[in-house]
Order: sequence, then C-alpha cells, then structure tokens
Amino acid sequence: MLVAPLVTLLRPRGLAWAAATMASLLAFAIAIALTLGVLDGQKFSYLMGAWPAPYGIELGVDAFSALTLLIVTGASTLALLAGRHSVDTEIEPDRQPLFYAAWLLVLAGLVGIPVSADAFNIFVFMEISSLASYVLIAGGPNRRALPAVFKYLIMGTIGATFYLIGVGLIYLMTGTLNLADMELRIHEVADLKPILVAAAFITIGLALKAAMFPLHAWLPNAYTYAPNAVTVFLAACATKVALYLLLRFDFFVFQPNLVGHDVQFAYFLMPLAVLAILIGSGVALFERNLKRLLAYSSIAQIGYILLGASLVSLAGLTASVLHMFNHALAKGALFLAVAALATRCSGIRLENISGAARSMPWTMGAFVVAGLSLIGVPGTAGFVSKWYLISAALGEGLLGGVLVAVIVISSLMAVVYVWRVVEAAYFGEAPAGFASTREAPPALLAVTWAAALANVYFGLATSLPVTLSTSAAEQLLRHLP
Amino acid sequence: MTILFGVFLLTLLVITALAIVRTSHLFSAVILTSIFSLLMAANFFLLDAADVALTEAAIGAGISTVLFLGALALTAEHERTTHVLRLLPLSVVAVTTLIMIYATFDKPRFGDPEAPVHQHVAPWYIEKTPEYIDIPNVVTAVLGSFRGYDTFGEVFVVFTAGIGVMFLFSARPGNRKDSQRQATAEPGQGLRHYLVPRVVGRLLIPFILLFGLYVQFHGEYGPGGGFQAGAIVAAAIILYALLEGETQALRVLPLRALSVLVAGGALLYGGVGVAGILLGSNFLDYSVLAADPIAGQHLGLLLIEAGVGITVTGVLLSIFHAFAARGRV
Amino acid sequence: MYYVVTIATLVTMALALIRALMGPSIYDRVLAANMFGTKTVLLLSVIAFLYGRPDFLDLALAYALINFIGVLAVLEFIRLRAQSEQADHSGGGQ
Amino acid sequence: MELLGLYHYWVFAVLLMIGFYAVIAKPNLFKKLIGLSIFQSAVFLLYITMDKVEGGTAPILQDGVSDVLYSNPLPQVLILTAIVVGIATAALGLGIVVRIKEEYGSIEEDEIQEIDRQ
Amino acid sequence: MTMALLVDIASWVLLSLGGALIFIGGLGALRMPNLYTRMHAASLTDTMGAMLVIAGIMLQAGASLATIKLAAILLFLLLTSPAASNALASAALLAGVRPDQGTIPASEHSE
Repeated sequence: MLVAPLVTLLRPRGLAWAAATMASLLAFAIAIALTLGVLDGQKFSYLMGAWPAPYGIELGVDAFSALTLLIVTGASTLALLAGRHSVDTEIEPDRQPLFYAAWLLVLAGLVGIPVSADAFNIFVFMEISSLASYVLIAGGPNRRALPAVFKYLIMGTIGATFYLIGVGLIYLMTGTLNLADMELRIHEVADLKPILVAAAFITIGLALKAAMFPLHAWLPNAYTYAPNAVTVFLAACATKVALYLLLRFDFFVFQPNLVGHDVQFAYFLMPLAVLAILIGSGVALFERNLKRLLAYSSIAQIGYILLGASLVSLAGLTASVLHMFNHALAKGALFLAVAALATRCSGIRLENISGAARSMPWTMGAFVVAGLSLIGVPGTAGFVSKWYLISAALGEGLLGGVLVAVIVISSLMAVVYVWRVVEAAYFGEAPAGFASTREAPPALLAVTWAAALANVYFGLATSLPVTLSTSAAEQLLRHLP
Repeated sequence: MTILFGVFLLTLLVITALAIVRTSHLFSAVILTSIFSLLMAANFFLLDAADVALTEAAIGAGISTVLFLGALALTAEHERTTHVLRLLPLSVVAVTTLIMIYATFDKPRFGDPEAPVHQHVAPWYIEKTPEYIDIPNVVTAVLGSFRGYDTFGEVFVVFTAGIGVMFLFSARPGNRKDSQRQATAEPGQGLRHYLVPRVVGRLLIPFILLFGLYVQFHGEYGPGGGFQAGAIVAAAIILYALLEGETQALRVLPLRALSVLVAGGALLYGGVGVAGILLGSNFLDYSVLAADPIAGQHLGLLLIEAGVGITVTGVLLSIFHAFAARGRV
Repeated sequence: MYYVVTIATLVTMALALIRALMGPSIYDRVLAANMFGTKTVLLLSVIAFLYGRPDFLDLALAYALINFIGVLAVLEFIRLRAQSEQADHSGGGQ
Repeated sequence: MELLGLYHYWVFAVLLMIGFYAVIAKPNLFKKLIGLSIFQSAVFLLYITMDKVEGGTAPILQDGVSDVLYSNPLPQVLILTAIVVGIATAALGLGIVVRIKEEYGSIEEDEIQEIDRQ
Repeated sequence: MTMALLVDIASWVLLSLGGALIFIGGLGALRMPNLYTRMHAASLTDTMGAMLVIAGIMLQAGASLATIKLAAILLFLLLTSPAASNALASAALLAGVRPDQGTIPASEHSE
C-alpha cells in the first residue's frame, strides 16, 4: 500500500500544477493514514518484489518515519497549493511542466528515504531528491541561483558520496544493507576500525546534507535564490529528512553497538549545535534579505534539533523530534508569508517591505503568528518543543544550565530579528509609489493562514506530535540503558 | 600474477588522476578523463566485475567524454592558472586520507573468501538465483529482481537528470553576444568533409545498434543489460549525429520522440511494478506475471530491462541534443 | 604465454599514458587516448582468456566500438572550435 | 601479498582524495566536476574491490560446472546503480556550468563572486 | 597430438610477435620527434599488433563462439583504428600542424 504514492508520484510526466497537487495531496492523505495507523500501534512493512528482508528491499514505517512523512508531504502540499501564483510569476509557462515534474521527483525522493529500510536504497532516493531539488532551485529568477545551486550540487554530492563510503565500509564488515539486519550483525565487528570510520563518514556526509553548523555554507544562498514556492517546500523538509537519517543511523545502527559512542556523539555534536544556534541567530540579526535571514535562522534551528539529540536522553530526543515537526511548521508558514510579500513588493529586503503591513495586514499577521512560534512564545508550537528542550537540558545538571542559557539567549536573538521585520513592515515609511499594492492573492493568503493557525493549533493541542515524538524517541533509545 | 597487473593498473590510475587535476588545459583533462575511465574499467574487469566494466566503458569512455566535450565547447577551454597551493583544503584532504588509510588496517584481506561480505547475503543470491529466476547472470538477477526497487530508483535518477538538463536549457540565454557569434558557425554539418571516418562510421552504426540489442537481450546470460544497452544505442545515434550533423540526426529521431522514449521507459518499469500489485502480489514482484513463477520472472526482467534501456537511451540523447543545440541558438 | 602479451600491453599502456601526459599538442593526447583504447581492447581479450571466461569478449567488442566514438567526438569538437574561431575573425571585421 | 591486498584500498583512498582536492580547491567549475567524477569513481573502486574473492570468477553462472567460486554480485549491482547516479549528476552539473557561463561569461568561482558583488 | 602442438607453437609465435610489436609501437609513439611520425608508429603497430595477438588467441580458442567474437573485434579494430588515425591526422592538418615541422599557429592556415 505504501508503494502506491510512489508510483503515482513518479509516473506522471509533462503534468501541470493540478496533477502535481493531486499527487501531493494523495501522498499527504496516505501519510496521515499511515500516521494514524502507527498511532494505533501498527507497524508497517512492505517487501519489494516479495523477496524476504535481507535479500530484497524492505520498506517500513514506524513513528519516527511517519512523522517525517507527515512533514514532507504536508509541506509539499501546502507549498503547491500556495505556490501556483508565485511559480507563475517566476517561471515561464513553457517550462512549468518540467518544473512540476521535478517537484514531484523531489517529493518522491524525500518520501522514499524515510520509508526505506535499506541503506543503499536510501542513497538512491537521496540522489533523486537532491538532483531534482537542484533543478528546482536553478529555476530561481535571479541568475545568482546558478552559482548557489552549483555549490549545493557539489556539497550535496560530496555528502551523498561520503554516505556511500560509510555504507560501503559497513557492508564490507557486515555483509548486509538492510538497516535492521545491519544493527544485529554489526555487533560482532563493532569497534573495528572500518566501522568507526564508517560512522564518521556517514555522520559527516549526512551532516553536510542537513546543513549542520560548520558545513552549512550551501544553505543560505540556495534558499535565498530559489523560487519562493520551492523555498517553502525545501526549507520545511529537505534538511529534516537528512536529520532524520542521521538520527536513525546513529541511534539504530551505531549507538547500541559501539562502546562509548553515545558519549562521543554527544561531545562531538553538542558544541557544534551550540555554535550553530548562536552563530545562526547572530548572522540572522544582521541580515537584511528576508529569505536569507530566515535561512540563517534555519541553521540555528537545526542546531536546536541536534542539541536535543546530543543529550541522548528520552526527553532530549523527544524535544528534538518534536522540534523537527514544529520548526517545519513555523518555517513553512514564515516562508509562505515571505512568498506572499514577494508577490506584491518590489523585493524581499527589509527596505522593500517597509510599510507593507498597512497594505497587506493579513499577510503580515500570519508572519507575526509564525514568527512568535519561531521565537517560542507560549501558546504556539515553537513553545512546546522549546519547553521540552529546556526541561531535557535541565535534567543534565550544570551543563544543562549552560545549555538553557544558550537557548534563552538565542530565543532573545530570535525576538530581535523577527522584530526587525515586524518593525519594518508595520512602522517603516512606505516608499513612494507603494500605495498601489494590494493584499496577496487569496489562495496564497488562505494557505499561509492555515499554516500559521496550525502553529497555534499544535501549540495548544499538543497531543498528536508529542505522542509521535515520544514513541519515536523511545524507539531510538530502546537499546540504551 | 593478476594481482600484480591490478597493482600496475592502479598505479597508472593514480598517475592519471594526478595529471587530470594538475593540468590547466581543460580539453586535455577531458581526454585524460577518458583514459582514466578506460583504466578504471580494465581494473573492474580484473576484479571480476564484468557488468560494471561494461557500464564504465559505455558511460565513461563514450558518453561522458561526449558530454564533457559538449559542455566544454560551450564554455572556456583554459582554466585560469593559479599556482597557489591552498592549505586549508590540502590539510582537510590529508587528514581524510589518513583516516581512510587507518581504516584499511582492520579490513579483511583482499579477496579473502571468509570476509563477512561474502558470508551473509551474497551466497544466498548465488544459490537461489538458479532456483527462483533461473538465469545465469546473477548480477542481472539481483539488479532486476531482488533489488529491483533500487533499479527503479535509478531509472528515476536518470529521468531526473534528463528533466533537469531540459529545464535548465529551456531558459533563454542571457548573454546575447555569445549566441550571435555561434550563429555564424555553419550548423548541422557534422564531419561530412572527413570522408574516411564518415564511410567507416556509417558502416559501423548498424553494427553498434545490433550490438546494443545483443547486450540488451543477452543481459540475462552474459554481462550486459538495459543500462549498458541504452548507453551503447545512444552512442550509436550520437555517432550518427557527429557524422551527419545534428539536424540530420534529429530528423531521424526527433526530440518529441525522445521525450516519449524517456517517459515511456520509466512508465514501462512502473507499469510492470503496478502489474505485480494488480495481480495480487507486491510491487515489482514478477513471479505473478505468468502462470509459472520462473517464466514470470523472465518476463518481468525482460520488460524492465527494456524499460531501463529505453529511458537511458532517451535521456542520454536528449541531454546530448540539449548541449549540441545550445551551441547553435 | 598470455602473460607476455599482457605485460607488453600494460607497458605500452604506460608508454601511451606518458605520451598523453607530455603532450605537447592536444593531437598527441588524442592519439595517445586512441592507442590506449586499442590496448585496452587487446588487454581485455587476453585477460578474458587468461581467466578462462571467453564469454567476456563482449566487453572488448564494446570497447572497440565505443572508443571510436570518443575520437570522433574530439574531432567534432576541434572542428566546432575552428569554425567559431573563423567566425570570430570574420565577425570582427563586419 | 598482504600489503598488495591493502594496496587496492590505499589507491581508493588516494584517488578519493585527489578528486576531493580538485573539488574543494580548484576555482574552475568545470574542473570541480571532473574532480567530482574522480571522487565518485574512487568509491566505485572501493565497492568493486570488496567484491573480489580470491580464485573466484565473475558471478555469471556457468553451465555444467558446479564447484566454481564466484565473486560477490551485490556490490556490482550497487555500483551499476551508482555509476548511473554519477553520470546523471555530472550531466546536471555540466548543464548548470553552461548556464553559468551564459549568464556570467566565466566559469571561475572567484570571478563569479566578483561579478556578484558589484 | 602434433597438430595441437603445432597450433600451440603457432599461436605462441603470433602472440609474442604481437606483444613485441605492441611494445615497439608504444616506444615509437613515445620517442618519435613529431606528431605525424608518432601517429605513424602508433597506428601501424596498433593494427598489426592487434591482428597478430587476436590471431594468436583465435588459434587458442579453436572453433567456437569466442572465435567469431574475436573476428568481430578484429574487424572493428581494423576498421576503426585507421579511420580514427586518418581523422585525427586530417584534423591536425586542418588546425595547422604541419608534417614537416613543429606546431605553427592556426591563423596561418586558410581554407
């Protein structure tokens, strides 16, 4: 049953927006169905070609992958629903079928990764999604998109190849590619040098893909110059899928088997995460381009997710997974609002949008709501995950205190950079000739508000994501004492 | 003895790679890359990987040389020489190399039949292939059936690349001056003035096509399969385009037909997979395609290999034409 | 006996490689690449017999065919470049 | 023999790093792509090296011969796929390079940055 | 018995001659003074060496599918190798490399 979305998604070609949206909606519906199933305690697995697991390729869905699926398909659907207009303005009509085809390929690739239970199969889907997302980003209207995407291509390919090396080394030592099988067999050869090196390569490769702090160089430009709809989609989920994979590999395959791996993992990740949070937020403070500002903020948010994971505790992981979900929501909504602004304003630098709130109150309203969620104001989704994160950090004693301080400082920084946008939009003097601007197109606006309200909804009704994240975290940790 | 051959070839490989990186003349770098790829293929062959060697030959020596040259024709030929040795990258590289070499010390001995790689999954494939699928080429069996989903993904990677290049080149070129200059060059001539290669080439094309078909359908018995065949057929048509000129080749196989090929191949593969579902089994399970599971597997493999071949031919040709056409806009 | 041929071929490959590295003109490099291709074909045929798997001659066959295409592509490239240079000269005058 | 066996892995490491160096240190975009393809080829070599069984032969079953040792087919399958991925990436990268050349008139990384800064 | 031995000897002779020729060709391609002489050395020995080696293997293979394939390889090599050399030489000429001297600039050449 899981294959159905893949086939539907992959098959159509030369299709237009409607087909893409339909496919995306269908995938979203299936993801919801799967999630509900997982919540009922079911475990899904599917054998490709009906060959038994270590020999054939197995697909499997558990709580963690269900959550990731939900993020990916949801983001794609939202972005497509909202993005029609914005794509029309940025891409010539005769190129649009190709554009949407590439979009579906990204979606298929990103969906394919979490459902697959086979290390090499994951590589293949990773390549589908990244190749297709290079195409999408290259569709950006500004010519600077091209060097940006070239950089992304180089970094992405290096990341994927590193991952491939790691998988190769593990395969060399264990003789299997199935993740579950690998987990069992790696035990016999754990602590041999190739496995250690493999762990390093996989971690670095995926960290590149996930734009983890020192390896984030590709992200800001790629997000900034991509077409707006694409930014919404990719910002919400592309790095999340890489993070998903990183966590999954580390906790499923390496943690249970490598002695002291959890400690090394924490020592390695935690400083990077802290730096990512501080530097990402810091750069965002001084950035004047709206999309770039949000991109740097993404780097900081990825830092939060990793920080949670680096605590290697149930609370920490829950917070981490939860934050993946909530950040996708908040960032998706923010970029949607930016896309809405971009349809009417002359640009998306701070000076371009000054005074925009007067002509586009609804758009800016949504921006504020989503921005509050990004900051982590109570009542929004962002608050929930930050709350979990802080309480997880407090459980760690003195070190935890420092981490809490970092989180608080960074949240304050977030207040400042969101405020700068708000200030410009609400209190800035509108430039001459700006009066003619109208509110954003209704479809786009509706979707933006839907996303913004989702932030509030999941901030108040926290049960669904929290249950999923908790059970995901439990799964991840089941091997550790 | 053969291991010494391998060592010798590997040394040549390293020298070539160094030369590629050092030369500032990009054209030479491309030629050296084709030598590199030949060496690599010879190495694969020494290491018992016949299918991979065939692929590397068709792709590396043929198609990728053509593509690199095609792109080079549209860009600058010389790299601006900077003889600054960059320290940061160099140190990153050095550290990584040391890590890699560190990793080698616990690796199983080269060619050790007791190594874990050869213990777990692999023997199963070799034992069960005759039983379930009954074709001699285990590689094809694993590729097409046991890990058919990977191959399915692979087809879509190719498909994505095709879409991507078409999408990129559907944009109007921004630099007008360049295109005017190109327009004065006589388009569509090809190598018509070179008599000898033209005669020989025309003679060869049917053979290459025939050989491509042979590789396509012999893939279950010997090295080969859809992917290699697709590359070889594409190479034959590229040869035709080189000899007779772009326009002539497009007249034989227009772009529209190519895009039908591209999508058709992928659809065929997906269709076979869905047929598996419709007939009450899992995706890409070919056993149900015919009354007898083994015959079903054969049929399935045949069909998906055809799908792969068609897509690969279509995509490679579209990319080639996209690059070639760009020169003439 | 096959070993003698293999070694001769390998050494010649090395020589061709040196030629390819030295240049001096691009034609020398193309020549070397072509030689290299032929030698690979021979090497593969000999090794196929050395391994006792004559069915792998398919590979050598493929190489023989593909190598030619590579050389022709290079020629086409040279021709295109020569033309665009000519066009440059005449275009500059107009 | 012991060291000769490791030699394959060392060559893999060295090739990998030659390619990697070209990718990260060379300012020319075209050269970066060539480096990337060397980089990927090195990984292919790693996989293919591990599939070799001493005294084995290619995994294409021979009729009538029973006790033949065959090399491992699985890495070969993976590499077939990976080669395809490699060429797809290269093609796409080349496409982008050509577009960059059209837009900027240069394929040197630092020159492009220079132009962008203006 | 003697027949088989004769065939063996013949094939060995062919193989060694072929190997020697290949090597000489490689040497020639490396040592000759300019492009055309190098081409001459390379292409002649290519053809001849390949012929000898493949004939040698053919004798070893006897009458089988392999022999037919070898014949096909030989045929292709005989067709493509001279054609490629010819094409290369004419391209070099077109670009202005003269047979009797070193490289001269392309601009002196006119068509």
